[in-house]
Amino acid sequence: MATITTISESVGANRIVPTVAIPYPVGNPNLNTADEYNLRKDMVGRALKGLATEIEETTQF
Amino acid sequence: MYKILYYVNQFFGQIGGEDKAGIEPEFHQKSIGPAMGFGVQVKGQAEVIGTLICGDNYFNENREAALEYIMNVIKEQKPDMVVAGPAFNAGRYGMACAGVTVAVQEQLGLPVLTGMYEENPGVDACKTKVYVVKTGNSAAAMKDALPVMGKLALKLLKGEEIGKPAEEGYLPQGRRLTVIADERGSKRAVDMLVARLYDKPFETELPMPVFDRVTPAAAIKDLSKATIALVTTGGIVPHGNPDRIQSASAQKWGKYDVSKIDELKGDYYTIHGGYDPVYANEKPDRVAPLDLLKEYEKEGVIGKVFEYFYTTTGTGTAVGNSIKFGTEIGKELKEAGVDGVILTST
Amino acid sequence: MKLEQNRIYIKDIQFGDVTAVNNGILTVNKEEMINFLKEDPKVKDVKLDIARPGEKTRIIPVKDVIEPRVKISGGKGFSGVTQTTTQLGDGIVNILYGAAIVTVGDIVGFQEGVVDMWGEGAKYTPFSKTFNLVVDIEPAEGLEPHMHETTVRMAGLKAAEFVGEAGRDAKIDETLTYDIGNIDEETKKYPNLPKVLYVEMLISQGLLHDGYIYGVNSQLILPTLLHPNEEIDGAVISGNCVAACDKITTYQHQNNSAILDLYAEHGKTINFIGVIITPELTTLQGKFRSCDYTAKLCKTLGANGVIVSEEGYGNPDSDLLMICKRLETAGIKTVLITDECSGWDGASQPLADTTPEAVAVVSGGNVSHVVTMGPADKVIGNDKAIATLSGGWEGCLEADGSLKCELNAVIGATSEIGFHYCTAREY
Amino acid sequence: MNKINDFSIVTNNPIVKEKYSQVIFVDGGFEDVLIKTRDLVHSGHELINHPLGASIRMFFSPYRSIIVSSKSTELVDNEHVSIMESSIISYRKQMENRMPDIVNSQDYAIIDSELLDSSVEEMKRFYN
Repeated sequence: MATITTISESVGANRIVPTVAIPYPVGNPNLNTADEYNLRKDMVGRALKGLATEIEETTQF
Repeated sequence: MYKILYYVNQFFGQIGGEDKAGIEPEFHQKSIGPAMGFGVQVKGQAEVIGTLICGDNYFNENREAALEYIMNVIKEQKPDMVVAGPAFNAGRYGMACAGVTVAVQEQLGLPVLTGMYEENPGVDACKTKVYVVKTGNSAAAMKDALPVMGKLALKLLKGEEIGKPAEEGYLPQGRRLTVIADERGSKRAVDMLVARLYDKPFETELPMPVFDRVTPAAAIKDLSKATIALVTTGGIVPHGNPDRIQSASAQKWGKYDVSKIDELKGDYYTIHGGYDPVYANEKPDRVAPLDLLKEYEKEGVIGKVFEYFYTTTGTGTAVGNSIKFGTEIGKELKEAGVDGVILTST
Repeated sequence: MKLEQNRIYIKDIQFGDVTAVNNGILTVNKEEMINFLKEDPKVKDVKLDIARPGEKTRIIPVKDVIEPRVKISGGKGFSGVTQTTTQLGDGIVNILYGAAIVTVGDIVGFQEGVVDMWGEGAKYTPFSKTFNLVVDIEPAEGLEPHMHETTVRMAGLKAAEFVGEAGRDAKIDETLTYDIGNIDEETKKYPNLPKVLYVEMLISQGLLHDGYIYGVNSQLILPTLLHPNEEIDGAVISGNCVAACDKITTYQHQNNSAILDLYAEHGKTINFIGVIITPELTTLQGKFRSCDYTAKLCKTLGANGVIVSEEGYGNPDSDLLMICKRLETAGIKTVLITDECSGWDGASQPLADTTPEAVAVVSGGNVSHVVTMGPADKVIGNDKAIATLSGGWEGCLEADGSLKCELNAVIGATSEIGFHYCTAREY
Repeated sequence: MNKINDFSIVTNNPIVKEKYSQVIFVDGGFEDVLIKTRDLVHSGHELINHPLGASIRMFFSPYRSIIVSSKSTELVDNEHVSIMESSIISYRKQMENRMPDIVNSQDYAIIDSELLDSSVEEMKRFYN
């Protein structure tokens, strides 16, 4: 899970979830609590789904 | 005639094998083991005035005491140079040779030389500071190693210019030195371009770092039975930073038991020097989402969150260290039977 | 275009009654030259001195180095700058080969730029081998910084023309002919040779950080195409004062080694079709535009291979690698010339920016490499500048007056047009 | 950035502070200016000019002025972030053995301000 996904790709990461921002990759302090929670839950969910998905090459989830 | 002091371990010092690896350092005013063969290589110009012998285990477990003894002998004997090894692929012997040569060079300013197989862990401990002659991986390579070491030792003693690693037979030190080339830069550039245009071999003067491609791991078949670990390069650590992980250019990583907590908030904060810490300090789970992994665990989506959380800082950290951290952490997780990892970076 | 360069070998410079060349000795009438330069009311005073190869002389702070020349036919001097605008690149020029005008003048207190004529320091600058007429310019008081810089720059160029005039009727020792026709003609002549362009990047960022093409500040241009002859005939000049080791002095434009070495291969292994000057701007939008435009010119002209040279260190590294990436992606084989900063011990990552496309790079050496230069018998310029040069760390001035400085203070040491011989190798 | 006036200058240069109205003043050194700018870029401000100068000499400057967009967006520009990060690494590496050239502070302040003026002029040729 990274914000600068090009760097992740350049070091060989295969399953990538793009995140929100560098100081708060898995979060967003500009949102209200409920919205931030939903966003975060969804992102981590996507990361888990990525781990359970067969891939051939670098893939963003 | 230059005077050389030689360092070997218990085995090459002809005291004994693994059972003698615990012996304390001792000094003999004669050439023993490889010191004899080395002496032949420098005959007429330098002589070995004595041999220091120390057990590999003793050196690595009592480093300070061992070095104190060794340094005292060197101060008394006043050699012009200290040579250690070659250690071939013997790891503890390599670490000892590295320890002795670096200490002698840094504290006494004497020229030093050792020899090792390139994969010996001792290489990384000293190659940027001292010359390490490249050897084969076992003592069978002794007869090839000693002439190279002898030749390089004489050059170092005389203060002669040391050529490129491949020419002199030492392992590259990773230092880029400025030298005067035979052709001016533009001529070298034109030659390089012409070589490229005619598909001939060429060598760049400034190699770019190479990044690895990795074959994707197979998918996790059943998430609900999987153990998932959380790892971050976002510098999230327990309050007080107990392991003193660096805020930039990290030299180490840490692991912390998170089996008893539901979120990082409260107990953790960021020491990362590469971003504005305000948002992460408010809620460290914004960087490493332990809270949500725990939720998914409770919901049964995943089997288990691994009991340890791994962390380091990514900013300014050398590629070499990053590879080392990744390998070490990966090994632990694999041995612990972890099925998948969420790695977050800032 | 066809340019004939007549070289008059200069074996010494002396002050004398007339400004002339006799038997390879260049004599300069000091008073006449000073009066000529002082015709500009903004020039308050001028001091002239001579520095010869091997003398224990240190020149500091050097602003620019210029080769004295006189155009015999086909255009005039520094067109668009000291002269009205004329087309350069054709005709005949006489060159006082082996002589150089070196201007010193501290426009700002932190200027560096040292030329040592002897010893260890001499190894690192190409201008230790030229006979240098040093022109120390003191401008009128109260000039604002831009005017100050312009005054010193113009005085240097005028000085080179004044001295160059001595070559008009002097005995010619050697004639070199530079002759490349239009792209169509050359391609008919050499249909099987790969087409090659040279991309020369220029710092284009404001005061003390400028370059000029026919007098046009390169900040204001889109990347532009030149015939190689135009640059070696004086179309490009330097307004750059603070990148001593890797700036391109006017002398280095007049004798651009990348152009000359490509010329030497023209018709043999390559078809050298031109020079593109690319400004190194400060804004990211500007950088993207320049880099896109440069790559587009290379593609449009059908280049198979390109050499790209940088000027400076820091933000220009971004432009260099962006251009490289665009060219390689377009299938154009590219060689970069740059310098590197790998720290005092040479152990740091040499470039901050990297791109995997930069597979062929020539290094002009490590700008942080520390050299120890012996005490000079004579310092031309400003002693105080030595303090600046040596400032910033403990133990830089040795007890015997030797000076430890980083290569970045030495004029032309790590030239990124490949004018000099330094490089860095991994040990 | 949409309009020419939508920019702010992150600076520690007193001359710039006097001269421009849209200044985010940093009470610190060159590195502090880089860090402040980095934090702004991380939070969605556009980086307008390159954070580093064009020569080693300018690394020794005690003063630096960097232009960013005054408004932030949700979209962080990866390229801008990369440029910021590599500039900070580059700056630290270069200053490992050197100190800012304090003796010539006044001249650096003038040149930094002049170079900023050039950047603003350059910027105006893009945004209007």
